[in-house]
This record gives sequence, C-alpha cells and structure tokens, in this order.
Amino acid sequence: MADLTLLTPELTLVGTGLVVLLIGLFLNTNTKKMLGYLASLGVLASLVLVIMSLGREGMLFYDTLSFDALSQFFKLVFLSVALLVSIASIKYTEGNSHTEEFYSLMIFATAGMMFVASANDLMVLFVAFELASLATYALAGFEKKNPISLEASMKYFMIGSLSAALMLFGISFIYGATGTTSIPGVAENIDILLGSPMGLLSVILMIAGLGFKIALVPFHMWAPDTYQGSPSLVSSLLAAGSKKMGFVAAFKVFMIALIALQAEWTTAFAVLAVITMTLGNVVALSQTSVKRMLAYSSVAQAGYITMAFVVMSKTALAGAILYALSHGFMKAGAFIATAAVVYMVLSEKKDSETPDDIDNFRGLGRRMPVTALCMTIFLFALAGIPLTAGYMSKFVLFASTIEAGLVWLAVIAILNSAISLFYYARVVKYMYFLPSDGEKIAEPMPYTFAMLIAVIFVLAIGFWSEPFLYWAMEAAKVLI
Amino acid sequence: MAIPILSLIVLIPFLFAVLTLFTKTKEQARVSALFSSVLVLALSMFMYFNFDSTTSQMQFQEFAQWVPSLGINYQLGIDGISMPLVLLNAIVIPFLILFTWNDDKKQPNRFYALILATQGAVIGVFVALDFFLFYVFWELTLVPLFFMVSIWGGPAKHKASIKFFIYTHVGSLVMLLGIFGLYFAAWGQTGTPNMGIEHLLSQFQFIASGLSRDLIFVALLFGFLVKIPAFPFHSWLPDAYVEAPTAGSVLFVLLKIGGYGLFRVMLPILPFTPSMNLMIAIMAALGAVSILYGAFLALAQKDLKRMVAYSSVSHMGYVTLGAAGLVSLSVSGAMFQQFSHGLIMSIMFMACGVINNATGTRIINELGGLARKMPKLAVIMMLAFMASLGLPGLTGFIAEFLVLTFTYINQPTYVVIAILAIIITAAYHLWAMQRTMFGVYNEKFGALKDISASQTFSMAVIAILILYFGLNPSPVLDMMITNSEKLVSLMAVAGV
Amino acid sequence: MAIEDMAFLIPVLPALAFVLTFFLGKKLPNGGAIIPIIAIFTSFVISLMITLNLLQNPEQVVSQSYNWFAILNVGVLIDPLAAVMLSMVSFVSLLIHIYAVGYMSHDKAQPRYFAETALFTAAMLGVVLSDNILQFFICWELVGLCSYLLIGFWFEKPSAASAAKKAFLTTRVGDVMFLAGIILLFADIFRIFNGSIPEGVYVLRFDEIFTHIPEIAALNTQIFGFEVSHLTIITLLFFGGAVGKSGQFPLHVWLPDAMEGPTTVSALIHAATMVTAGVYLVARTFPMFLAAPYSLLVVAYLGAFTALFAATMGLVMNDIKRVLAFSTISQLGYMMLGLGMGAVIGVTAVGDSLFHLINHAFFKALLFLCAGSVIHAVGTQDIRQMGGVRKVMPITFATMLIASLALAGFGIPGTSIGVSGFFSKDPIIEAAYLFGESTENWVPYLFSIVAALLTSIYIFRLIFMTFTGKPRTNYGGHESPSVMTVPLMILGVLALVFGALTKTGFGKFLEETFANNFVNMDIHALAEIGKYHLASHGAGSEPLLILWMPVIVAIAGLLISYLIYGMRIIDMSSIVSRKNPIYKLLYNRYYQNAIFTQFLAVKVIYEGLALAGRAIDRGFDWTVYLIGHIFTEASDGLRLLQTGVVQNYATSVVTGVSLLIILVKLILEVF
Amino acid sequence: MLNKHFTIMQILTSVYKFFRPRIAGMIVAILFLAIVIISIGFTNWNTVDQIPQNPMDQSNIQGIGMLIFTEFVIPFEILSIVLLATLMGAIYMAKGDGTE
Amino acid sequence: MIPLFYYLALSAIIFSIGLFGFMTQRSGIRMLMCVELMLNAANINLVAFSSYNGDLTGQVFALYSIALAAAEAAIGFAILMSIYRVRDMIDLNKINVLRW
Repeated sequence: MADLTLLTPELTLVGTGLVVLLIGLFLNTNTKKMLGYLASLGVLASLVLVIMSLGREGMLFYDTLSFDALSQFFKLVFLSVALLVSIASIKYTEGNSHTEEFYSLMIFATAGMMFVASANDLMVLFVAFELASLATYALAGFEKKNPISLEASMKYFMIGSLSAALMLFGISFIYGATGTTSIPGVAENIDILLGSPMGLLSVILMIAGLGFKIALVPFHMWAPDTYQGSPSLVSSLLAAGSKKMGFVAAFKVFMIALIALQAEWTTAFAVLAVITMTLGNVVALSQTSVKRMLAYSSVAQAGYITMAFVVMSKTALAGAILYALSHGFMKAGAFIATAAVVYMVLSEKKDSETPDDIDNFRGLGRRMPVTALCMTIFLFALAGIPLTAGYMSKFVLFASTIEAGLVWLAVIAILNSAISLFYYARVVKYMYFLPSDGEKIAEPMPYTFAMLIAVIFVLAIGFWSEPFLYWAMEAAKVLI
Repeated sequence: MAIPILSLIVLIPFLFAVLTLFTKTKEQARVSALFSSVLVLALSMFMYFNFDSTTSQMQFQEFAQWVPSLGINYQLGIDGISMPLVLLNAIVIPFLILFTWNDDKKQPNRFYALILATQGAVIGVFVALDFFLFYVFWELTLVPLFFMVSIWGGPAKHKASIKFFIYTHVGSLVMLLGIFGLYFAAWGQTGTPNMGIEHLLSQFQFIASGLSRDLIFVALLFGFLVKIPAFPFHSWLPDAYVEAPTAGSVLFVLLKIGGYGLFRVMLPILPFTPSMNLMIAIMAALGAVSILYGAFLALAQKDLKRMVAYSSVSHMGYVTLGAAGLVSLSVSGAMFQQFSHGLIMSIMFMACGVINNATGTRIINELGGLARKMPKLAVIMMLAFMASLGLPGLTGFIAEFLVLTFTYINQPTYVVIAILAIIITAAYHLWAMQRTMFGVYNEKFGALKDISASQTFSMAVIAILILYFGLNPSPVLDMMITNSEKLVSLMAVAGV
Repeated sequence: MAIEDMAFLIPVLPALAFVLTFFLGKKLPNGGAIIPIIAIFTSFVISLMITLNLLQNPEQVVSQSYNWFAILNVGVLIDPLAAVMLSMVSFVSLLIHIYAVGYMSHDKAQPRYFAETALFTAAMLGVVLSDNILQFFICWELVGLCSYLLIGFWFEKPSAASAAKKAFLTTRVGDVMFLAGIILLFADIFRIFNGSIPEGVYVLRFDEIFTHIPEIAALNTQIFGFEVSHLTIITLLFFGGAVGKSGQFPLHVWLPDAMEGPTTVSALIHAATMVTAGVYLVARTFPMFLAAPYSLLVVAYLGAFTALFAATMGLVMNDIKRVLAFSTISQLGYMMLGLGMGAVIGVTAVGDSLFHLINHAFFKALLFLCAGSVIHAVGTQDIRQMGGVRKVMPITFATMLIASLALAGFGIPGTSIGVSGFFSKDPIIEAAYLFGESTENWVPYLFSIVAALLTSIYIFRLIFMTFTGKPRTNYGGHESPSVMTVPLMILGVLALVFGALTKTGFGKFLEETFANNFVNMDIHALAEIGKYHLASHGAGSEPLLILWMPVIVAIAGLLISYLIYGMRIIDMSSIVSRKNPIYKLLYNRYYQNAIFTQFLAVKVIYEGLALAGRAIDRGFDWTVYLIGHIFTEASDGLRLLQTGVVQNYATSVVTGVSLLIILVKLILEVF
Repeated sequence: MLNKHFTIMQILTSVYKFFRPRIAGMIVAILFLAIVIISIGFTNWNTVDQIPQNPMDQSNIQGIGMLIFTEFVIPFEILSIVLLATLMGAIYMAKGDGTE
Repeated sequence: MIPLFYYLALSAIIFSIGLFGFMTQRSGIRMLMCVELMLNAANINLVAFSSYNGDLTGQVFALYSIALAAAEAAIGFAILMSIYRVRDMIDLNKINVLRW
C-alpha cells in the first residue's frame, strides 16, 4: 500500500465538511458567519496540501485511485474555485440559518470533483461524479423560496439524472465488453469494443453522460437555465468547477480507457466542438441576462477545450488543461462579480425579478469600481485579450490545432473567438460607457476579496505562464 | 548597455498609466502624463543619438526567458525600421498631451492613463522581437483605444468602437493563425520551440510545403492589411477615426503597427513565398487602389474629420505600394511615409478637433472663413494640408516621391494609378480648405477664439518637424535605407 | 571667386526674409516690407554680378552640388540661361515689392503679403538655379503654393478662394505630368545604370540627364501600336507641366481667374515670373526636346494655337486684368512657339524665346502695374466704367502706352529702332515662317501672325477704353504715389529700350548655355536623334514683306482699335451682343468653365466618381454590418431552441445521442 | 361483456390519442432502441460458456462483500458521503420553513 | 440457457421505455420513475454481464447504483416538493420561466 498521505487533501476537505456541518448545529444564525471562514480555511488547507503534493505520484486502494500530475492539477482547479466561492459566500450566506448546509454541500461537491480527478476506476468515477452532482442539485435550489432557483435546480436535476442513466448504461456496456471497470484495464481489454458497433455506442453514451457536465451542445440545454437561475455563486461553482470535472473525467475515460476507439470519439468530438463553440457564441450574442450570457460563453469555452480531443497532441492537451485552470478563475471571477452586482441590485430593490440583467450593469464603473474593473479583466480574459490567462491558454490551444494541421478547426475557433468579443465588449460598454443614476455602493468585502484573488491568478497565468504551463504539460504527459 | 532602455521606454508609459489612473485631479493627471511622455521622449532621444544608422542589425537588444517550454522570450531590440516609429510616438505623445492640456474632459485620470497605455503598447509592438510579445502588444493597443473611443467619442461612438474592436481583432486573429503556422513549422524543423521573430522568419524558407508557406503569408498579410488599413479592409477606419476624440484619432494615427508588420515580417519572407509574384501584385494593387479610392472617398465627404480619415486610407496606400516596390528606396519611402503620415495626420486631426470644439460642427459646408478668426490655426492647418497633399519641402512629398519613383521601376502600372490620385488628393484638400478656412465667415459662430497657447505650441512643433524632415529627411531616412537595403538584398538572395 | 560661393544666397535670402517678415512683420512699418526688399535687392545684386561675370567669362558657370539624401542632391547651377532669368526675376520682383509698398498700404494683412511674396521670390529663384530636375520640381511646386496663397490673398472673397483653388488644381494637373516625367526619366536612367547607381552620381542632375539622352532615346515603348521613344514621352510629360504652369491650352483656364489676387501678384507671378517657369523648363531641358521626335512640334503647334486662342478671348474681356491675363497666355504661347521652332533653327530658338520672355516680363509687369495703379485710383476693374483716366494719371498713361507698344511690337525691321517686344516677337514669327518654308507647314506662322494682329487690337482697345474719352462713371482718381510710379518708370524705360540694347548679345549669350558650358553636346547630333532637319541658314533672310508683316499687322490692329474704340466710328453694339454667337462664344471663353468646372470637375469627378465611390464604400460598410447582422439574427433565432421545457431538453439529449451515433458512423464510413 | 363500442378501431384511436402528442418522443426512443439493439446484436460478447452453477456456493454475497471491502472500498466510502450529502440536501430542500 | 442477448435486449427496451417516458411525461414524479427505469435497465445490464463474465464487479456496481438511485430519488422528490410548495403543481412542462 502506497503513501496514504496523498489522500490528505481529500480527507481534510471531507473533514472540514463534517466539522462545518456539526458546528453549525450549535450556532445561531448570527454566529454562523464563522462557518464561512472555517470552510474557507479548510479549502485553503486542502489547496495547500495539493500544492505540496504536486509532483508526487501514486496509486491507492487497489489502484482505484491514482494520484498524478493530471489529477493534482485538476484538484488545484477545483479547490481554487471552491476557495473563491467559499470566500465570496461569506457574504452571500450572511444571515441565513442554513449556512452549514450550504458550505458542507459545497465542500462535498468539491470532494466529489476531487475524487473524479483521482478516479482510476469507472465505478469510482461514477460514484464520485454522482456525489458532485447530487450535492450541487441541492445547491442550485438553495434559494428554495425562489421559483427561479427551484426551476434551475429541477432542470439541472432532471437532465443530470438522465445523463447519469445514460452514462451508467454506457459503463455497463463497457464493463460487459471488457470485463472490468478499471480504467487501464478497459484499455487493455478493449478488443470487443474495437471490433463492434458497441464501441461507438458506448463512446457516444459516455460522451452524452460527460457532455452533460461539460455542457456540450446538444447536452447543454440545462446549463443556461441553471446558471441563470441558481444563486450566482453556485453558478460559479458549476461553471468553473463541475464543468472541469466533466473534462477530467472525459480525459480519463476517452484518452486512457477508450484510447483504442480514438477514431470514433475524435470524430464525435470534432462535430460537437464545432457545434458547441459556434452555438454558444452565437446565442450569447443576444442575451440580456449577464448570467445567461456567461452561461452560453461557458458553453462556447467548453467547445474550445473540446478541441483538445480532436487535436490529441501534447500541446493541445496542455492547452486544454491550462484552459481549464484559466477558465476556472475567469468564469468563477465573472460569476462572483455578477453575484456582487446581484447583491447590489437586491439590496436596493428587494423583489427584483432579473437582478442580473445587463441594464443593472450600467455605470458600474462608477458605482462599484473594483467590481467593474475585475469584471472587465475577466471578460477580456474570456475574450482572449493578451496578458491574461484566457489569452495564454487560447494561445496554446489554438496553436496546437495549427500544429496538428487542422487549419479548418483553427479558423472556426478563431472566428468564434472574434464573435465572442462582441458580447464581452458589450458588458464592458454597459459598465463604463452608459450612464446610470445609481449611487456609488460600498462593495461587499468578501466578493471583492474573492475577485481580487481571481484577478491575480488570471493575470499571473497571463504574465508568468511558465509554471502553470509546466504543470499543464506534466498533466498532459499522463494522458499521452 | 547597462540600462535596459527599451524596457524602460515600454514600461514607463504603463507604469505611469497606472499611476495616472489613481490621480485625483485633472492637474495631477496631466502633469503625470506629461512627465511620463517627456521621460519617454528623452530616453528615445538618448537612444536615437546612440543609434548606429549604418547597420541593419538590432541594437539595444534585451533578452530574458519568459516561457521556455514554448520558446517564448522577452526579447526587445530596435533597428532602422522601428527606430523612426518609436521616435514618432515618443515625439508626438507629449505634444498631444500638451494639446489636450486645457480640455475639459470628464475623468481626466482615465483619459491620460489611456493615452499612456496606448503609447506603451504601440512602442512595445515596435521593439518586440518575439512574436508572442509582438502579438501581446499588438492586441493591447486595441484595449485603450476601445475605451478611448467609447468614453470620449462622438455620437456614434458605441457602434464605431465595437466595430473597430472586432474588425481589427478578426484581422489580428487571422494573423495569429499565420504566426502559429510559422511557429510550428519552424519548431518541426529545428526541434526546439522558438517564438523569436528573426528566428521564425529565417526558418520560413525551409518549410517544405509551398501551400503552407502561401497560407502563412496570406494570413499574416491579412492581419497587417486590416491594420494598415488597405482597401477593401478599411471600413473600420473612418468610423473609428471620426468618432474618436481628438486625442484618440491622433493615437490611431500613431498606430503604425500594420505597416510596420509589412516591413518587419512580410518583406523578409516574401521572396520565399511560392506565389511571390501574385503576392507582390496583390500588395501593389491594394496599395494603388487604396490611394485612388481613399482620395475619391475623401473628395466625397461632407464631414471634415471623415475626409481626413479617408485621406489617411489614401496615404497609407503608399505604404503598401512602396513595400511592394521592392527597391530599397521605395521601401524606405514607404517607411518614411509612415513616419510622415504620423506627423501630418496628427496635426490634421488636432485641427479638426479644434474646429469641432470651437464651432460645434465639422460639416465642411457649414464652416467658412475661419481663417479670419483663427489665423494661427489657419496657418498650421494650411501647412498640414499642404504636407498631406504632397507639397515638396514637406515630409509627405519625400515619401510619395520615393514610393512613386522607385516603385515605378518594378510596378509601373500601379504607379500610374497612384499618380492619377495625386490630382484628386490636391482637389479634396484644397476644396476643404477653401470651404472651411476661406470664404465668407459664418457669423452664427459668433466671436471665435483662436487656438490656445498650448495648442499652438504643440501643433507648431509638429508642423516644424514636418518642415524639418521635409527639407532634411536624412536623420530618419538613412536608417530606413540601411534596413531596406537589407530587405531588398534578401530578394536578390532568393534570385528575384 | 567669392561671388560664386554666394550663389546659394540668391534664394536663401528671400526665404529668410519670408521667415522674418512672417513673424516680425506686424511690428514693423508697412508690414515689414523693408526686409524682403533688402533681401531681394541683395539677391539681385549677386545675380547681376554673376551674370556680368558670365558675360565676360562664359566658361565660369557656377555649378555646386551637395548630397541631400540618398541618391538625390541639391545644387546650384548658374549658366547663361539661369543667369538671365535670375537677374530678371530678382529685378522685377524687387520693383514690384517696392511698388507694393504703396499699392498694399491700406491692407491690414500686409505682413502676410510681403512674407508670401518673399517666399515666392525665393522659390522662383530656386526654380531658376536648380541643377537637378527634382529640385527644380520642388521649387516649382513651392512657386505654385505661393501663387495659390497669393491668389487667395483676400480669402474672404469666395471668388478669390475659389480662384486660388482652381489655379492650384489646374497647375497640379500639369505638375503631376511633370512628376510622372521625372519618374519615368529616373526609371530609365536607373535601367541604364542596371539598377546600381554609383556613389556620388546624381542621376537627376541636368548634366547627367543630358549625358544619357542617346540611351534614353533608344528606349521605346508601344503605345496604341506606335513605337514611341521614351524621350518623347518624358519630354511631353515635362511639357505637360509647362502647359499647366505657363497657362497653355488647355490648362490655361486658371490664369484669368487668378486675377482675383492683388494686382501686384498678377504682375509678379502671373505675368513676369511664375508663368514663364514653364517656358524656362522647356528651355532648360531643351536638349532633351531636341532629341525627342515630335516633341518640339507639339510644343510649336500648341504654342501657336494658344497664342491665337487666347488673343481671341482677349478681344472681348471687359475686366482690365483679364485682358492682360489673356494677353499673357497669348504671349506665353509665342514663347512656346519660339521654343518649338528649335525644330528648324536649333538651339537659337532658346535665345529667341528667352529674349521674348525677358522682354515680356518687363512690359507685362509694367502693364499690370499700370493697371494696378489705375484700379488703385479708380476702384474698379471694369474698363467699361473707366475712360479718360489719362487726364488724372498721366504717368501711368505714358508708361502703359509704352508697354502696349512693346506688346504690340512696333519697330522698324532691319534697324535698331523699336520697342522691346518688336525685337523678340519678330524673330519668333520669322522662325515660324522659316519652319513653314522648310516643312511646307504654314499653320504656326499663320496662327502667330493672326495672333499678332489680334494682340494689337485688344491692347489698344484697352488703352482707348481706359484712358481716352470721357469718364463713363464717377470715379475720383488721382495719380499714384511715387513709390508706385517710380517702378513704373523704370520698367517703362526697360520696355522701351531693353530690346534694342541687347538684341544681338542676348542670343549669343544664351547659345553659350548649350554650346560649351556645363555640358558639351552636339546640337546637330541631338537633332539627328530627334529626326529634326535644321535649316541651313538662320532667320532674317526672308522676303521683305515677311520681315515687315508683324509690324504691318500691329499697325493695322492699332488702326482698327482706334476706329472702333477711339473714334467710335464703327458701332460695335451689333457685334458686342449676346445674340452674336461668336461674341457669345468668346465672351464665355469658349465655355471652358462649363466644360472643365461644371462638367469635368463637378459632374464627372465629384458627382460621378467620388459620390459613386461613396456608394461603393457604403457597400463595404454594409457588408461588414451584414456579417454582424447575420450573427445577431442567427442568435435571435437559435436562442428560441431553448424552450425552457425540461422534457424538450431531454429530447434534445436523446436525439443528440442517436443522431451523433448515426453521424459519426456515416463520417467514419465515408472517410 | 363485449361492449360494442370497444372495437379494435377504438383501441387504435385511443392509442393514437395517447401517442399523438408524444410522437416525437416515440420516434426518438424507437430510434435509440434500434441503435442499441443493433449494436448489441452485432457484438460478439465474450461470455463464459455457462453461468457458474456451483451448488456449493449458490450465494455470491461473500464475493460481493469481499469486493466491497477490498477493491471497491473507495466507491463505498464515497457513497457514504453521497448519502450524507443527499440526506442533507433532501432534508434541506424538503423541509418547510418553521416560521410558516 | 437464456442467451445474453435477451437480457441486453430487455434492458435496452426498459431503458428506451424510460427514455420515452422521460421525454413525454409531464409530471415530475413520473419522470423520476422513468429515471429509475433507466437506472435499473443499466443495472440489469451490469448484473447480466457480471454473470456472463463470471466476475462480481458488475454486481457490486449494481448495488452501488441502486444506492445512488435512491439518493437521486430522494433529492428529486425534495426538489419537487419545494416546487410544489412554491407553485402548487409539478407539471414540469409548465415550469419554463427560464428560457431563451
């Protein structure tokens, strides 16, 4: 049995979740604020442990968990997002008597994502996947008196269970054909799938199951509704965190287990990537809800990352992995900024139906200067303006398509990237160029703090990309 | 060189941009901005006087590893192609800040910060020797200008700024594809990644596939042509130039990165492009058509600023045409045209701004007789107009003469087209002059005041530079010639 | 020799004067007129000294060259041709500056006026002493700029602003041709040097160009199926420039309008100096013309035609300055004709033409200054409103009469008696006769002799209508101050005697230019290349009638004028009416305005091309927006897919799975 | 017994009425089914010849138990968290607010 | 002995029925039932394969999957309850405030 210390980040996290839950029982509504700090500290501790474990490798529990550069990198993504969200949530959950539920659900969801990142067995993968899903179903409906939040939760749940069923169905076929659920084991016993139509079927079923999390068109339809309807911070977790879980699962399932069926899934992903980025970007153009716009943008970004499955080179994977990290920070940041705006709107007008409408962003540059500046950086990063994380990862990812000679794919991606600039710039326009009669607002500290952390990382990845790129490359080496 | 002077020149504007952003009053903002720009001017003058214009080598080089795993380095250097353009920026920006000294702009701290940021980014493009860095600065130029147009622009600013932003972004992205192609092709050949511009350009000829070479060339060319802009990719320009505030228009004018790309990137790889002759013909044709087309369009405009914007299209045609001339002096002429155009158009846009502020209109027909009330402006504007229409003794003529004469040697047909445009060019300038400055004074404007001392000073200095470099172009032309001879000698190596 | 080293000062001094006057003029009396006057006076002295030196030592041509940039140079070349011009330009300019002190004394913008005229003088002197064609062109353009500024001096008058623009634009057409010629010339020499021009060789220097004439002449291009020598193309393009600047048909349209400027400007720029720059250009590059087939013939025909054409319009003008303007065009036509006659008399033509140029400068400047004096006093330019001015302005009348006689060319052939115009115009007409004799082509001669008749008629019409008879309107005239009349008298003397004094020396002196000075070339060999057959004998040996013919027509013209306008014996009212188509044609100046301005400029260029261009540009713009529109429309459409009903989402998922399977299967099967 | 209205026609009609608004779902589901069936049918499943019929060990409980606590202990542990999270989530969602 | 195909076909059919129901039913409860159908179809597969492969992994998986299905149902019902509390109905096709 190898080094159990590798598991400490997960254990710390789950422990934090339990502690938060327990302590919460003994606190009244006013003192529950400390749970937020506690949870943040726990996530931070876990994050530090993961960073310390970078570079270590190992297999645990009969090879059902593997710890390698890929898993650690993605854990980093999940924990960073969780950290941002938990910090920002300190404000969001203020005065709520269910703070402990919120935090422990969030932490368990994050733990689920981390287990997915380490999964080396389809069973682990599926169960952990479900953990992340089930915890977030409740989170999405956290505002249980808000019909919109409930609707978001319901849609998320319905499509989520359908996808789970599809994935389980797919896993059952893979298991049937290979006789094992171990991911490397599947790769070794792939013969039957390779020679039969079942191969394609199971590939597509797995794509459908994972594509739900990734929000690939046409499995994306829940995403805009849920991202729009859920509390912004939960959207942040979904878009920035659980989407990446879909990617890491997909990396494992396709690039390790089903690598022999490369022809099938490359083709499928090529089609999906093109449709996804195009539809996401095009539909985002006409959105007036910023969260919904970010949701579609997130769909589009998923399309970009999916290109890595088409290109299938080390650079492409490194680019995709780096993109996952960057997107985590950018999207989380953007949603947190939106959350700040929503908070502002709701504190002015209690019963606002569309607090995230783009009209509420008018004059934000004056009303909430820090939020607006951070939002601008996130949006430009999402658009791929240089010296941001978004540019750096787009640079590597798009470059890899050219490297592989897939000029058509690069052209489509580039054109999409150009379109996307339109809707990002539109928000910037609202924030800075359109007047508003609102007053200047004291910006809520936790939101601002979380955004600033995200900004620092967005810029750091853009400026000082080497270490991030190095780890992304290391992670990519695990797959190829 | 112990002092990293190029880094300073690039970073000082950015640093001061941040600093300026946090100033509270207009006074602080403008002083901070002026200080920064004067510092940059001093540094670039220092660099200029230590510059060896007899060599085409990169000078003041700086090197630091940045992202080694992708071969991306922080690599700066300057040579005869970039020096004049850096100088142009360094010279005009302080006077631009002086020009806006007494303007009542809202949010002056942001305004000056954006000016400085643009300066830093543009200079960065000129001195970057790494494609990654080059592209970073290239894109960074967009952002401050986008804000500039959107916040302080004219009535249609939102449409114009978004259009400009996205249009040129598309061009840049296509260029980026070309860079990727070049990068990976070179990576494949040498086995190590390297984003160095010179390295990649020298590897271009070894790319085995002719189609790849053509595609890379076309992608890069497209990016640059959009930015120059050459016909038919010019339609972002009039709106952006017109809607921008005066300072923004001037910054646009100083944005000579498209033409710079032609010399830095396109010409060295041109001889190794399989369909070289076609490419040359395309460049020459687009250049010549831009000249003629821009001139006709300028003639048709009713808005003074729009006319100047189209005249800019026309003038930038000389850059493309001269680059396609492939004679060292035609290429130098094209480079000189960039320099000259920057100076001339700065004054032109400043004059447009002054007129607009004073009278509240830019419609040419509504103006008239301004020379009586604004004699100083009239004199400076006359000089700028004359320089713009290519009057000898001013910079515009030197550039146009070199381009036309030496391009004729290789591309006679296109030069004939361009020559026809000269008359039209004269026509719209003179006609506009007649209708704005001359004729009966439109009394509804009341008692106009002439331009202020700071405006006069800044415009006059640039005007004097136009005259000086028109009479004595050697200080900047010599280094251009040195470099263009090297560029052209590449053609000879390739057996062209 | 020291004086040669000061040659560069000739244009530099007035240029400095320009700067000083421009900035300091306001603080000095008379708009700082004294600065340019001193500067030009110094220039004149230097020019004169150099000229005198050249007269004694014809081989001491001033030739200095300095590198400007790249392979271009700036330099000074003063050979006899340039020396004569320099002296004349600086002298006339000096006089007119002095005159202007009086003439402009009421104008508030005096400093600007003197600054601009100083700049003009500098530029004009620069044209003259250029040693290379590019510098020539540069100064040539600056001259045009000054002309533009000065025509538009009273810029608040819309007509002046418009005339200035028209002048600049029209000459610009010629300038572009000139520039094209330079470019072609350069390209050819570049080709001759095989693309590598040796260090220190300035290919645009006149001597360098002339050295390569045979090689350039050997280059041919097919144009419309004809083999045309490059030299012909180049020289014709140069001539195009000259046509623009010197107001030859069809680019003469700007010159009459240019009279919107102050009269002193008309005298200086549009009579004496700038308009002759075209003639000077052809004279300067005469060896090239001589070696270029057909070029000289074109020059000759166009010159002769212009001489006649302009004279016809001069007949009917009522504006005193316009009459003189058409007269100038007509006389410039003579000069061109004179140069064109090089086809038969070789390099002598340069002497003839330049002689007329100098004389014309004197008497035409005088005419304008007198006219200015009259306008200054009378306050109108319309000769129909004048009459009887002689009585109030005797000095002006006397000098103007002298100038008119000089213009008409009175004198006695075979003797030294005659006004200056006589000695210079007659040789040209005689050369035209010689041309007719040797080529059986009498058109130039015919035109020139008819033009001479018309010249006499219109100038005396002017004299009679202005100075004789009774005042037709109420004007309170007075003689001009002495600062104005003294220059008139100086010019009057020169107009009277200059021709007689220099008629033999002048031609010889100028022939030195090409004979043995800065470039040694064989005129006959050049003419051989140009396929011109030079006459074996010079002019002067024609039949007596031919010798007398110009004088006879001049006298005839005087008589006709006198009968009509002096005695009013013949009633003109039936002719001078709008119903007479010929009169109407002439009065409307052959409808040039309609053709050039209304039709060509407004309809074709502006409305036709420019506005059409704008429509096309809208098309480009529209395309850009269309692309954006397609996306937003698509966005509006595609977002409707998102119905909000969760069952539909499920359907989409399952459909997606099924279709994806089928699609991937198909793709894998097909590829 | 046999209602005369209850004919084959009527059965078909009611079936039609049931499916008409669901025709799209029907088609998609059948398409999916067809694909799955075809895929299953065209696959040569690598199966043991006979299901192990060991009379001594009819029960596989022990094997399953062994697996759960050896190889698949991690999913089991994660499942515990899942159940905890679900419990918490479900209770939170389902619980009415005490104040109401 | 029953061929494997029969099990698989049964599971496919059940799964498709689940899909069909899921796509066409309006009531949230019924949709949850359809999800159960699908999950159990997959369980049939797992167990069948497990038996035919002579390997217990599938059965373990099926056990876990049953547990997960229960958890899912719990969460699902909790969400539906909340919806019912807020909107007084669980016709999910009428809940489409979030769209476009």
